Amino acid sequence: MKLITAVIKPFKLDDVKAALEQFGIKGMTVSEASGYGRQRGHTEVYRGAEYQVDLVPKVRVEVLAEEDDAEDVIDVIVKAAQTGKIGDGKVWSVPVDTVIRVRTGERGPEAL
Amino acid sequence: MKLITAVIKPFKLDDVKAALEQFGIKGMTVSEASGYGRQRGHTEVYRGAEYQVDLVPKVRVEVLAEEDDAEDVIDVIVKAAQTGKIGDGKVWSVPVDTVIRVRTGERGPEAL
Amino acid sequence: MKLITAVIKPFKLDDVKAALEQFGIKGMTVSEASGYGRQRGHTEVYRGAEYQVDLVPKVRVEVLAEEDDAEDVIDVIVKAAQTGKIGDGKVWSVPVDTVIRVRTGERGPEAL
Amino acid sequence: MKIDTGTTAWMITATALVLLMTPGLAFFYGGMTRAKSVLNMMMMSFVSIITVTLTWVLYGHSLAFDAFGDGDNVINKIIGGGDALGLQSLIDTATKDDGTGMPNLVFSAFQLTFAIITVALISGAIADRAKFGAWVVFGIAWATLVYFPVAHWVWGGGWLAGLGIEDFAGGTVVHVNAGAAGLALAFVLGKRTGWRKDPMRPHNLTLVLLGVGLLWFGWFGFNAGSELAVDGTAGLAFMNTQVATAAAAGAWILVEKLRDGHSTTLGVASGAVAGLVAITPACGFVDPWAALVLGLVAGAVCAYAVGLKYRFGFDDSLDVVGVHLVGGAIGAVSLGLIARYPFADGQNEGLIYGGPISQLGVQVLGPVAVGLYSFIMAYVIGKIIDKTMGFRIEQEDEVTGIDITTHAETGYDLGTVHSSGVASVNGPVSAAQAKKVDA
Amino acid sequence: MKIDTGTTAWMITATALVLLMTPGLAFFYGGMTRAKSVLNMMMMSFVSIITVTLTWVLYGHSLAFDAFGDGDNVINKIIGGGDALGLQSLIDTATKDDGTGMPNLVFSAFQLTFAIITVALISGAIADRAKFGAWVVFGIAWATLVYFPVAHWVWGGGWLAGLGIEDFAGGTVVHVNAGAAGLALAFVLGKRTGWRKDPMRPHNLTLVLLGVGLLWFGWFGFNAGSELAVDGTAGLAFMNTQVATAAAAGAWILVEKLRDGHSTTLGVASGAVAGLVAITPACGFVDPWAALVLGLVAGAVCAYAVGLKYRFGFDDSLDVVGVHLVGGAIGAVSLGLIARYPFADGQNEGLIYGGPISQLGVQVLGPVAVGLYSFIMAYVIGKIIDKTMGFRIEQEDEVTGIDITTHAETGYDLGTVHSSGVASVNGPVSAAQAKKVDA
Amino acid sequence: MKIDTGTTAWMITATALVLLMTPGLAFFYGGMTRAKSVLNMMMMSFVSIITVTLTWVLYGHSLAFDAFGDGDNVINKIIGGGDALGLQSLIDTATKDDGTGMPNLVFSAFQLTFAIITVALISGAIADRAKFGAWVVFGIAWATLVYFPVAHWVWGGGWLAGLGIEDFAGGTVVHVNAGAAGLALAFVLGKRTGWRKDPMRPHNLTLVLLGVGLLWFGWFGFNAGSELAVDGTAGLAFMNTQVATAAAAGAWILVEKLRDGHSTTLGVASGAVAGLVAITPACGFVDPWAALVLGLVAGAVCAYAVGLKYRFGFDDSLDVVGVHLVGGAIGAVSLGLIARYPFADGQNEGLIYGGPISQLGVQVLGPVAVGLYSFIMAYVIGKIIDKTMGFRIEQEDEVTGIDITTHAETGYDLGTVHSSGVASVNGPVSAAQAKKVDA
Ligand SMILES: Nc1ncnc2c1ncn2[C@@H]1O[C@H](COP(=O)(O)OP(=O)(O)O)[C@@H](O)[C@H]1O
Ligand SMILES: Nc1ncnc2c1ncn2[C@@H]1O[C@H](COP(=O)(O)OP(=O)(O)O)[C@@H](O)[C@H]1O
Ligand SMILES: Nc1ncnc2c1ncn2[C@@H]1O[C@H](COP(=O)(O)OP(=O)(O)O)[C@@H](O)[C@H]1O
Repeated sequence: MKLITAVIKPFKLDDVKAALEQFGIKGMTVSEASGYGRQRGHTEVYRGAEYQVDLVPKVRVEVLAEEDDAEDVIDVIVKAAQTGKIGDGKVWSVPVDTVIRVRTGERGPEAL
Repeated sequence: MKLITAVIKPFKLDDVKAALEQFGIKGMTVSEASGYGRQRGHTEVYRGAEYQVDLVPKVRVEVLAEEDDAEDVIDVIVKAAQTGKIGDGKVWSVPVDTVIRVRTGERGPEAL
Repeated sequence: MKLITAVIKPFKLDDVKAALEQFGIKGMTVSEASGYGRQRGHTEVYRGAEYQVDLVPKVRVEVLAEEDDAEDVIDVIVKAAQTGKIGDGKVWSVPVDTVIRVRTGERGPEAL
Repeated sequence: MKIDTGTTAWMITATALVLLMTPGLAFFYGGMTRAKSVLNMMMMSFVSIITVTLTWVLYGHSLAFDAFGDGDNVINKIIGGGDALGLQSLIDTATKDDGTGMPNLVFSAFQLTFAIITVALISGAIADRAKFGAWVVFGIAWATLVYFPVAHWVWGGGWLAGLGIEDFAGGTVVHVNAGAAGLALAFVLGKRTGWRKDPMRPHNLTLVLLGVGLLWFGWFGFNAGSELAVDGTAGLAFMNTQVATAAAAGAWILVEKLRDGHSTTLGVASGAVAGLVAITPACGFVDPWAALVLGLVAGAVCAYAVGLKYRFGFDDSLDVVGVHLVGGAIGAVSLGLIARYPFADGQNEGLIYGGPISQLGVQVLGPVAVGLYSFIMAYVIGKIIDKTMGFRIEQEDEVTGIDITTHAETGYDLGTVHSSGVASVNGPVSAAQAKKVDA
Repeated sequence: MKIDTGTTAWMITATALVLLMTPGLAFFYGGMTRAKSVLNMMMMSFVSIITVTLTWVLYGHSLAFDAFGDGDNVINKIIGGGDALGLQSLIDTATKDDGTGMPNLVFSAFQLTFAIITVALISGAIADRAKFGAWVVFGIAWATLVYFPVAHWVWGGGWLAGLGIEDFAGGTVVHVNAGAAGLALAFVLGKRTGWRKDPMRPHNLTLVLLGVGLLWFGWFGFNAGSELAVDGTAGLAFMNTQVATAAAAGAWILVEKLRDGHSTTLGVASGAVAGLVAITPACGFVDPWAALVLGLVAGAVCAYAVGLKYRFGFDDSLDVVGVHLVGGAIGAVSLGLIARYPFADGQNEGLIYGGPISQLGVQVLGPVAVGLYSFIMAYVIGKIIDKTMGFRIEQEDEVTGIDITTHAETGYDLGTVHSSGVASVNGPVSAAQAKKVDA
Repeated sequence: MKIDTGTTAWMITATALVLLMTPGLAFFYGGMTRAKSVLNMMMMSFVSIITVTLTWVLYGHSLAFDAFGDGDNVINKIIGGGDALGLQSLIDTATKDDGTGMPNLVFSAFQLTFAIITVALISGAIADRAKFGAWVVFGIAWATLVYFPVAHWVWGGGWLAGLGIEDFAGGTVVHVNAGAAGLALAFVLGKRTGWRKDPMRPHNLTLVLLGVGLLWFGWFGFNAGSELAVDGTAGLAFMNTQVATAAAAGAWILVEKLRDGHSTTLGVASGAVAGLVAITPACGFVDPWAALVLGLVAGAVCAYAVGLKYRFGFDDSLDVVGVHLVGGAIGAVSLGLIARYPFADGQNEGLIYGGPISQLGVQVLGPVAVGLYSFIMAYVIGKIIDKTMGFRIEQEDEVTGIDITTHAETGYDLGTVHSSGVASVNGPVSAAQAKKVDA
């Protein structure tokens, strides 16, 4: 089992969610974050003064998926979140030992 | 070492925390999230119009635990968070290479 | 590849960020969290009544790093975040299967 | 110049109260939008204070309240003259010669505040998606071509006044007028991205209630002040305002409770505004029991009327039509039935007090005529703006949030982390940045 | 009808000011609750405006301020008559025949606003856990059976007025009365889940300060308006209100600084309210220096009194007892010592000005009698409601949050993500949903 | 005692309005800080109400408005006498003997509110970093040594009054005075940690707009009330206030649009305040067209002036200098050109109406003298406090947030999780805790 984490632009959440649903993903967890990567280093003017701004708002999407689906899920997310501009975000995948559905106590793939 | 992540109903946080403490867990990290799984697809009426709502507020609890405790910790969480209704949440466990306590720089189990 | 997660004191974020930059880290993701470890159990007086307070605000920093840099990154974070007092936080590291840059679709080390 | 100090004391106060209503409206509207567009929503109200004040001083007062020529001509039925351009002629003159009036500048300031809020009201129909510059231009044009003339028609000696229309504090001039313009703009701008799909619920209901609190408070100046004197009628207008508002708020949340199973905060807020709107034209003309009934009717009807936009498919975002157009019309027409204290020449009691059906006719004609005129003019002005400078922002800017893309600010930055470079862990940081990144 | 325009101008203004106090109270109380119950807290205040306004128009004014029969009978000592049902008889009549008064409808509206806020004040004792419908019923019943009679006792020519009680603006009628009822309801409803275990700290102190700001502002109408005239006493009441409030706020935060090591925002807010409450009965009767001393005492005593609930184990959630019951009683009793300007028949100076001990007796008797009556009646009404329709919500609903479970709304939705289906990343989405999911 | 009820009605109202300005300022300032210091910012305003009210009652009124001796001596040019210590002598006396005045206590309360807000204004220069106790001491000292004397110079019959200075409502006494003191304190306390590196943007612009809304509303009491009568000049002052404010807000956002590409909410807010400040000394002296021009100039100039601090490197955190010192000076000096309605002995029309250049001289001299005096005194008082009790908090406390470290509270706790022990998932929990953990 894999945990796929995507840090994306907030306004792309909708598209990513729709794409995942269409792909057949049955659940996800979303939270707010900030970050920077290549995108950093732009300046901002406010009230006549200039500032360097680092951290930009992002949305973090986490999806638990079966081993075999993982690559496809990643592709789906990347495609849906892409604008081609810096700040598009990162996706990574981590191995998961076990998943449990709290309601039933089911484990593994059935818990998804 | 394992990192156990639980996405649960907000009002169950108290019970989960109490259960973990009783089990002897000495630390945890909590944050806010939203998500859906089987629970999605209900509708909501507001001001005379109906909407499909997807993402429901959840609390994410993260616990670092020793390899041997991991299964027990999961059981403790699942038991405490269970209401038997959809939306109860998910728990998963991920392998951890190493843990460090910032204050002292201790590593591994001592750092917990 | 590794995902290094640090849960630190909020007012140390600046120092950690600066230290990571100097080390050459090109990206990070930051979010808000709460937690407790050894630090728990202090009391607080408000309006003449006393309360036990558990969860203290923290900042979570996540850094994706190459296998070989992981140890150094951890050291950099620990050094920058340390005040020597309880509540300084935890750092842990998790193996990552793959990382993708959304903008380009690049994978692995190049995606960092 | 002789004036009555008591009357003037109250009218100065009333003017300040009505001015406060526009910030109140900004909070009411601002709280109802999503967090990403609260600033733009409030800015539309605040900039209306600017545009209308400046046009009022330059020529608005004259167009609305000066007589054209000697006043006894056909042009004066439509529009006022130009004697008070720049307001200079009002200095050191009073509304009445017998010493029972107030300085003309106080009267002018009082009327100015009505013009301001009428323009601001319209903005509720176009939340989240209007170009700021376009809104500024629209406000100036609509005030000039619609509000000033219509105020003249009803209160400045124009044709509706001649017909004996009863509009104590502006059910027709303010609410029907603004509501119809809002409807027109909702058509001109089209629906928000995601409308009917996202709930688009109020992001801050404490702000909504703050707005309602200030509106209710200020509305006493609006309604009781419209008597332009301190007397029994002012007292009646005050009490009726309170009674109708409470009744309407109660009726609205009762409808909600019965229909949806719960009474909402937005319901209490909307119901109160619906009551205030409906009693506006009627407050000095009716008995307290009639105000109570009028409030109940307005609250219940408007609770349903705000659903109309879903049926007819126009995105009147914050219910300007359902509350102001419908509520204002209810109040205006009701006077044909329940008016009991007409005071001007040509005004009559309502049907149930034996008044003539013609009064009911005028009470219907007024809102219809004003509503149609305002709708058509707003639509034409809106379309011209849309074709020239454009009235709607880019979709990507709308989805990202109009606050950050238009005003380079976000409403809130409550994150605990404010160290260097972390302007906000939770919120967009700046348009400048957004621009540079996304473009 | 002849009136004084200056007096009427001020009384209309004062009425609007006092009405604004109830929204102010809603913000003060709302900010003090946790984020998940801010809407319900504010709704309890707003719905009090509705229930009390409607009952006032129908019969409240009559019960409180009409004389029963010719006024010279034993029933009138307890309760008023019915001449002003529907307020119809007040139209076009004035409070005084000599032209120095105001329209009766203005007087009625002024008194109405007092009834409203008194009911709303009670709600602070039962934050987070009361059924909304039960609160509506309680408000109507308590206003009818307690407020209207008590107002009659003190201000309407009833038995306490006969004894020469001094209560300028309602220390007894409003604050002791509401505080005692709050205490009773705290017992009826029981403690909140988690009380004494969770800090349950204010979720929005800017809202608390907004509430205090509006209360302070409105309270000038409350206190100086209670002179019902524009004269030197009104000026004295105004100045004393300012002095006592500042002194009490200062005393409260000084106590905090010395006791806890820091002065808090909630302390300044609570201290100001304590001062306003304590000076309410006294403002027109005392010298500025006495107002200063009274403020200092009230601020310091109430800073300790809010801790009583922990000692005695009742969950008076937002300190209605510690601030209003205690503060109101301090002010009432103090007049037995420091009153200097009695004005009605039977009223006397305080002890230090050589007044009789009997005045002190009356000043003690008043709050005790009113407090007991209100406590008992509120307890009985509350218990009846609890046994029939139930007064407290389910515990799961309470823990989840009364806003979402009762009103199907949440106060804030500040998340940056508002794309389709993401009503809020941070907040509960709707009761409907919560219901469907959890049930 | 005979008074005019209309005048008194308005002056009581105006006093309440001006008092509301200080909470308004608290919200305006509070919204501009970062979330971690909003409470301290607001507390500095609220505690100014306390300190200034108490000093005013004890001796402030006397120093400012009593004549020293018979008034005809050199000491009286500098400072007032002591007849009204404790305000006792004001009871039951009126401002005028002919019955056209108001109770002296109303006049005193009105002037008190000016003293309060002037002190509160200063706090904007030292956001986020001042010891609370030090601020309390500074406020008392500066009010005593600077505000009371300066008010006497200009309005109490002192030397500037003797020279015929025109300052209708306090451009010099209030705004230049406070602005200069703010500048001094900015130097005494030094820059905030991270200044120029972090944007330090407003954390809550809805709060900023609320503040501006209340300030604007209250300012009508400030300006029109300063006529101390209800007459044509009060009406003129009212209208001019509205016109200049709208013009200045418009000018500011136009400058922003042209310079930065977008009009901001903070710009509208700051522009409105700049306009209110600039028209303050002028409102009763000039024509509406002149108010319009003055507003445009003040808005545009101040939009640039707030950038001065970056050029000169002082951290006037919330732009007290750029808005109040600059705006107040513009208004004061402008009267030398555009004053048209002088009313006191020694006052003259402005240059363009053929007035003498000497009036312009006095209009320059006033702000310069007051500004220098206030700057020097504030600097000296500030330095003495800094050397003795310390004026600035520890850097770690500043970075963590002054709210939690000084007041043991945080402004907001909006997290959805409020179960036991989770005071807040999102926010700092308590100073107590922070102390125990970090120390
Ligand atoms: N090394 C990293 N570790 C953790 N998160 C990262 C890392 N690099 C980037 N991110 C996350 O990805 C987001 C987008 O990164 P960015 O560099 O802007 O994308 P790109 O490299 O495609 O331009 C950042 O805001 C941050 O949250
Ligand atoms: N595939 C998944 N990946 C990540 N998180 C998930 C996934 N499925 C469910 N979740 C999380 O678990 C929460 C509860 O899921 P839900 O489907 O409602 O539980 P159940 O399946 O027991 O009814 C969701 O709100 C979401 O945050
Ligand atoms: N077992 C754990 N699992 C997950 N997070 C933990 C754990 N222990 C501590 N933490 C996180 O680390 C933070 C700091 O821990 P703390 O115990 O205060 O540090 P220390 O042990 O060095 O005193 C906590 O607030 C919590 O967020």
